[in-house]
Amino acid sequence: MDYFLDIFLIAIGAALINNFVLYYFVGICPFIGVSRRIDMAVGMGFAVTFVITIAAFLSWTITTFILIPGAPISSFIAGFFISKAEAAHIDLTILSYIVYIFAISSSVQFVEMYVKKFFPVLYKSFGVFLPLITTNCAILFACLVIMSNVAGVENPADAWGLGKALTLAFFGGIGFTIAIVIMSGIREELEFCDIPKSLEGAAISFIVAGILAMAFMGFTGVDSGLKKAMKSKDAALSSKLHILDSESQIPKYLKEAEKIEYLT
Amino acid sequence: MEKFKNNYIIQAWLVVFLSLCFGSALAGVQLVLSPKIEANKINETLAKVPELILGKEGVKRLAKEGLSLKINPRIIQIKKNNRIISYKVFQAIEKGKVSGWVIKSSGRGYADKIELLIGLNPSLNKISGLFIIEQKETPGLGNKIANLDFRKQFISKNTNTAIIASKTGATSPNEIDAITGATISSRSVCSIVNTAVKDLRSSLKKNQIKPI
Amino acid sequence: MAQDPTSFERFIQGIIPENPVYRQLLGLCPTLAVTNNMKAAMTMAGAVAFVLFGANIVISLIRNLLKPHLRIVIFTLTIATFVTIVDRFLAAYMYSMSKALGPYIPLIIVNCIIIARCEVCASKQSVITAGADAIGQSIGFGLALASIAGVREILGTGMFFGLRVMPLTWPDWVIMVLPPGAFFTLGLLLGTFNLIESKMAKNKNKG
Amino acid sequence: MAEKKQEKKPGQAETSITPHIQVAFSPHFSDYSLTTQKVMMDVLIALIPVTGMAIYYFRLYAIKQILVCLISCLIAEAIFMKMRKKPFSLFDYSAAITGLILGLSLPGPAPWYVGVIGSFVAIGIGKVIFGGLGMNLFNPAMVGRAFVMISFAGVMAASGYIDVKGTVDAVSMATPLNAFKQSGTSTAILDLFLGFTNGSPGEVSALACLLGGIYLCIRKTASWEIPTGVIITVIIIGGLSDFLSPQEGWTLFHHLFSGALLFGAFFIATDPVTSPLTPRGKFIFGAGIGAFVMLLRLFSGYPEGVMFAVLLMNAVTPLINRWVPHKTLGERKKQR
Repeated sequence: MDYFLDIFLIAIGAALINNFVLYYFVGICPFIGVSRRIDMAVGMGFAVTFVITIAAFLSWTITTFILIPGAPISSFIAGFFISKAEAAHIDLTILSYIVYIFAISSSVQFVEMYVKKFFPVLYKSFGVFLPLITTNCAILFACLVIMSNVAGVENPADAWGLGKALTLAFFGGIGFTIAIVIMSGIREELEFCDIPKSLEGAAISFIVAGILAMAFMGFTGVDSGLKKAMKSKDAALSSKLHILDSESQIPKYLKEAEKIEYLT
Repeated sequence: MEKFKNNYIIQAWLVVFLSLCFGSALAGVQLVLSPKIEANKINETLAKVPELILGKEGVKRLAKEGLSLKINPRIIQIKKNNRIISYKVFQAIEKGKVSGWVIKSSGRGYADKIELLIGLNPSLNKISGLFIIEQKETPGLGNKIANLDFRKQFISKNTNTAIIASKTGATSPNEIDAITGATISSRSVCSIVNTAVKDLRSSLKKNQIKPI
Repeated sequence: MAQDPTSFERFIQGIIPENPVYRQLLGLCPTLAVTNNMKAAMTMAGAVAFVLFGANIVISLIRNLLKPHLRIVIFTLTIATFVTIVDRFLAAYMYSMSKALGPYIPLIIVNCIIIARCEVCASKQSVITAGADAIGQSIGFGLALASIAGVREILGTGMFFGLRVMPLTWPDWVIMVLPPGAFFTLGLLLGTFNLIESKMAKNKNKG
Repeated sequence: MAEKKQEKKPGQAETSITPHIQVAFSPHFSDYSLTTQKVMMDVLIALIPVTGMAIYYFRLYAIKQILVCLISCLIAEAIFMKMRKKPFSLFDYSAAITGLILGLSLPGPAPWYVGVIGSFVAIGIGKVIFGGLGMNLFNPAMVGRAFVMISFAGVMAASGYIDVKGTVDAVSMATPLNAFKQSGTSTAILDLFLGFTNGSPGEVSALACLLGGIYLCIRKTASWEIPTGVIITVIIIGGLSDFLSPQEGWTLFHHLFSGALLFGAFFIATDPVTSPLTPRGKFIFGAGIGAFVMLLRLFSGYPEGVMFAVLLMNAVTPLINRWVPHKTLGERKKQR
């Protein structure tokens, strides 16, 4: 139950609250450049979502099994050359950026070939965007967030599993799609507006993006609110259990348990 | 010859060569810098420990008397809701006696994760200091939790009762003033402190490391 | 090759006429993300300058060996290496800053400025020109970041480089240090830049 | 796009530009005999009960805030229109309405600069930058309000409504939504309905909002679909949340009558320029606002969500216009 709640919160966070474009500013180039027509924006959005998910899968797998200290594959291979204890400390995270960027570009290549061969219709609608995507920061950003949640956590139990990583990536892509589609709709309308000459083009897009970012700020805290709403019933129960196994010398907590909102 | 020239590996010799060069460069960087980075990571928390336990005056006194604080970092894992949660705990020892504890803990704030250090007295029933390591709360509102004015309210609060952030001004001893307009951030800090202390108090008391 | 700009032209072009942010609209993601205070913006500008300079020099050195279909791979490899170095360096010597900049340092890899300069200049011209180009572009990028970060930090916190410049009664425009403020500032500054430029072009035509 | 711009000479009068706009933007005035001025006059009349209630109840606070916003909106309009070398359009009352709505939606005790900055942002970024009246994509008053709300959250949100030193009783208590969200106390429904509670001057009285709003709908200045959409959605979601997790003392009627819901539904969301063109689109627009309001009220950190909801739905208005009528994306492609 906790796991699904976490997944749900990651999804909402990536798509709306901390929208990739409007909060983290990644993927701005296509957001400003490509978003002239709605159908193109939809195509671009889906292409990004598609690639981001695949790249996330690759980067999670590589990070977990090869890069982090004590990762199974790297320590197994190193075990042939040095002692087992030393092999468990092999830290390859310094290579992570290089590995990710190659994972992204190869997945873009792969996706392009695959889609071209097996889904020609799909290729027609978003194939043209695929090569552009390699330098889309949103994808590398998703990989980096996943890395920091796999390799950067102090408590190994908190490290993200594949499910969370894919959720973040997929919904990050959805958030990107939402932003870029809204923006393209507005830009179609902007053609009829009388914009000052010096602000035409990118400048007015930034200002509209600012207003959008302002509107999206309304979502701040929705995740905490949802968590609170969904957890309130479990919280009392679980903290009672906890008190039982840890000596009952602090009885007052039993009463306060419901007020504690954010359990780590 | 023609076939030889078109071989992929041969064509990519530059890539392979560059990879080797860059790889060794990175290995060098890693060798030189990684101890420093690790030290930075540890120092970030370790450097705060004396002040959190002894206070500013205490640190000055320590320096004056030429004494030093021995700090034992360790990781404590507890089982809660069928999940293993681990905390980093620093035990400070002065002249062979435990002079206090610092717990590193984190939790959700209004915007993102809040990471903080809690200083506790030797018998773990009073808070001796609070430091916010990382927070991304709303600038101008929630980020005031990192200010001294807010943090010093926690000092010498009793940990037997949960600390509550009050919107209307603290009235009872276990209450603190919430930051105006940022009640959620204030409450988050309280709840992180409460949870961490609650989780660790008994286990720390039970199996203290004998001061050397 | 004959018409390719000289080193000096490359250097000058990078600063204003081909300013990476205001004219080419490249590298927007760090431009928006790290400009809520001057210190972070300048660190970012320094990091980008280092990577740009390093990548330009290396690419220029090996420009005669490049194969067209493999060049992007080599660009990416070079850039990613330099970014990793800069990232580790910051973590070792400016730990708090590296924490504050977070993922935006590694994101330099996909910063279009660098790959564009490698493609346009370094892979075609000599080392000295490539170096001059990198320095010019870096200065241009730094100036752009400084202009945005200056506006945002002064309005948003009443401070400049962490020092108070506004009276104490100044009500902080918190929005300026948040995402919407970044968009507004960049949009309006871009408009101002275009306006000044079109006025200058007009004057030139008249004269 | 560029050619269109060149057709317009700088000195051209506002009226001669208007027909060009109306083709694109104004089929929402179902009666074409209504001029902009008349429409705006209607809105001003409809705002009388709300303004009256605000002044009666908040006295100096309301008068000060409204005046600050009105005057700075007019000044901003004059300055920005001059900068754009366009005729100064004071007499279409649109700037006045933006100012009035902004003034009514800001908390009374908020300091003067909040109103001034809000007005300049509203007129500048919200309106004139897009070409002035009839071409703005977002509701100007809400753009201004969101800007100051996020900027000066300390003096705006929650605590902004409470003036401890206040001599007027009304402003020394928490707003109903805040009081409930923070400490679980609820306000009597009758007080909410009549307006004897704290809040932004314009939003407190549900009755006044209903009176003005119904006048607008009868005069067909505002389309009835939008407020209906808002209210129906709030009833559905509010009722559902009431049913699923009943909270003591907070019912569906509290959701309906508290906060800026009715004020927003009748006066802010109905802005014809920033809402969809077709009746069905309008209903969806209203429903979207209602849904976002409830989502933000129930879960977000802000006590109220009307402003954000209106901005969000303004943003998707072009998409509603495009997808709601009869055309879908696929069909459009075939037409080409």
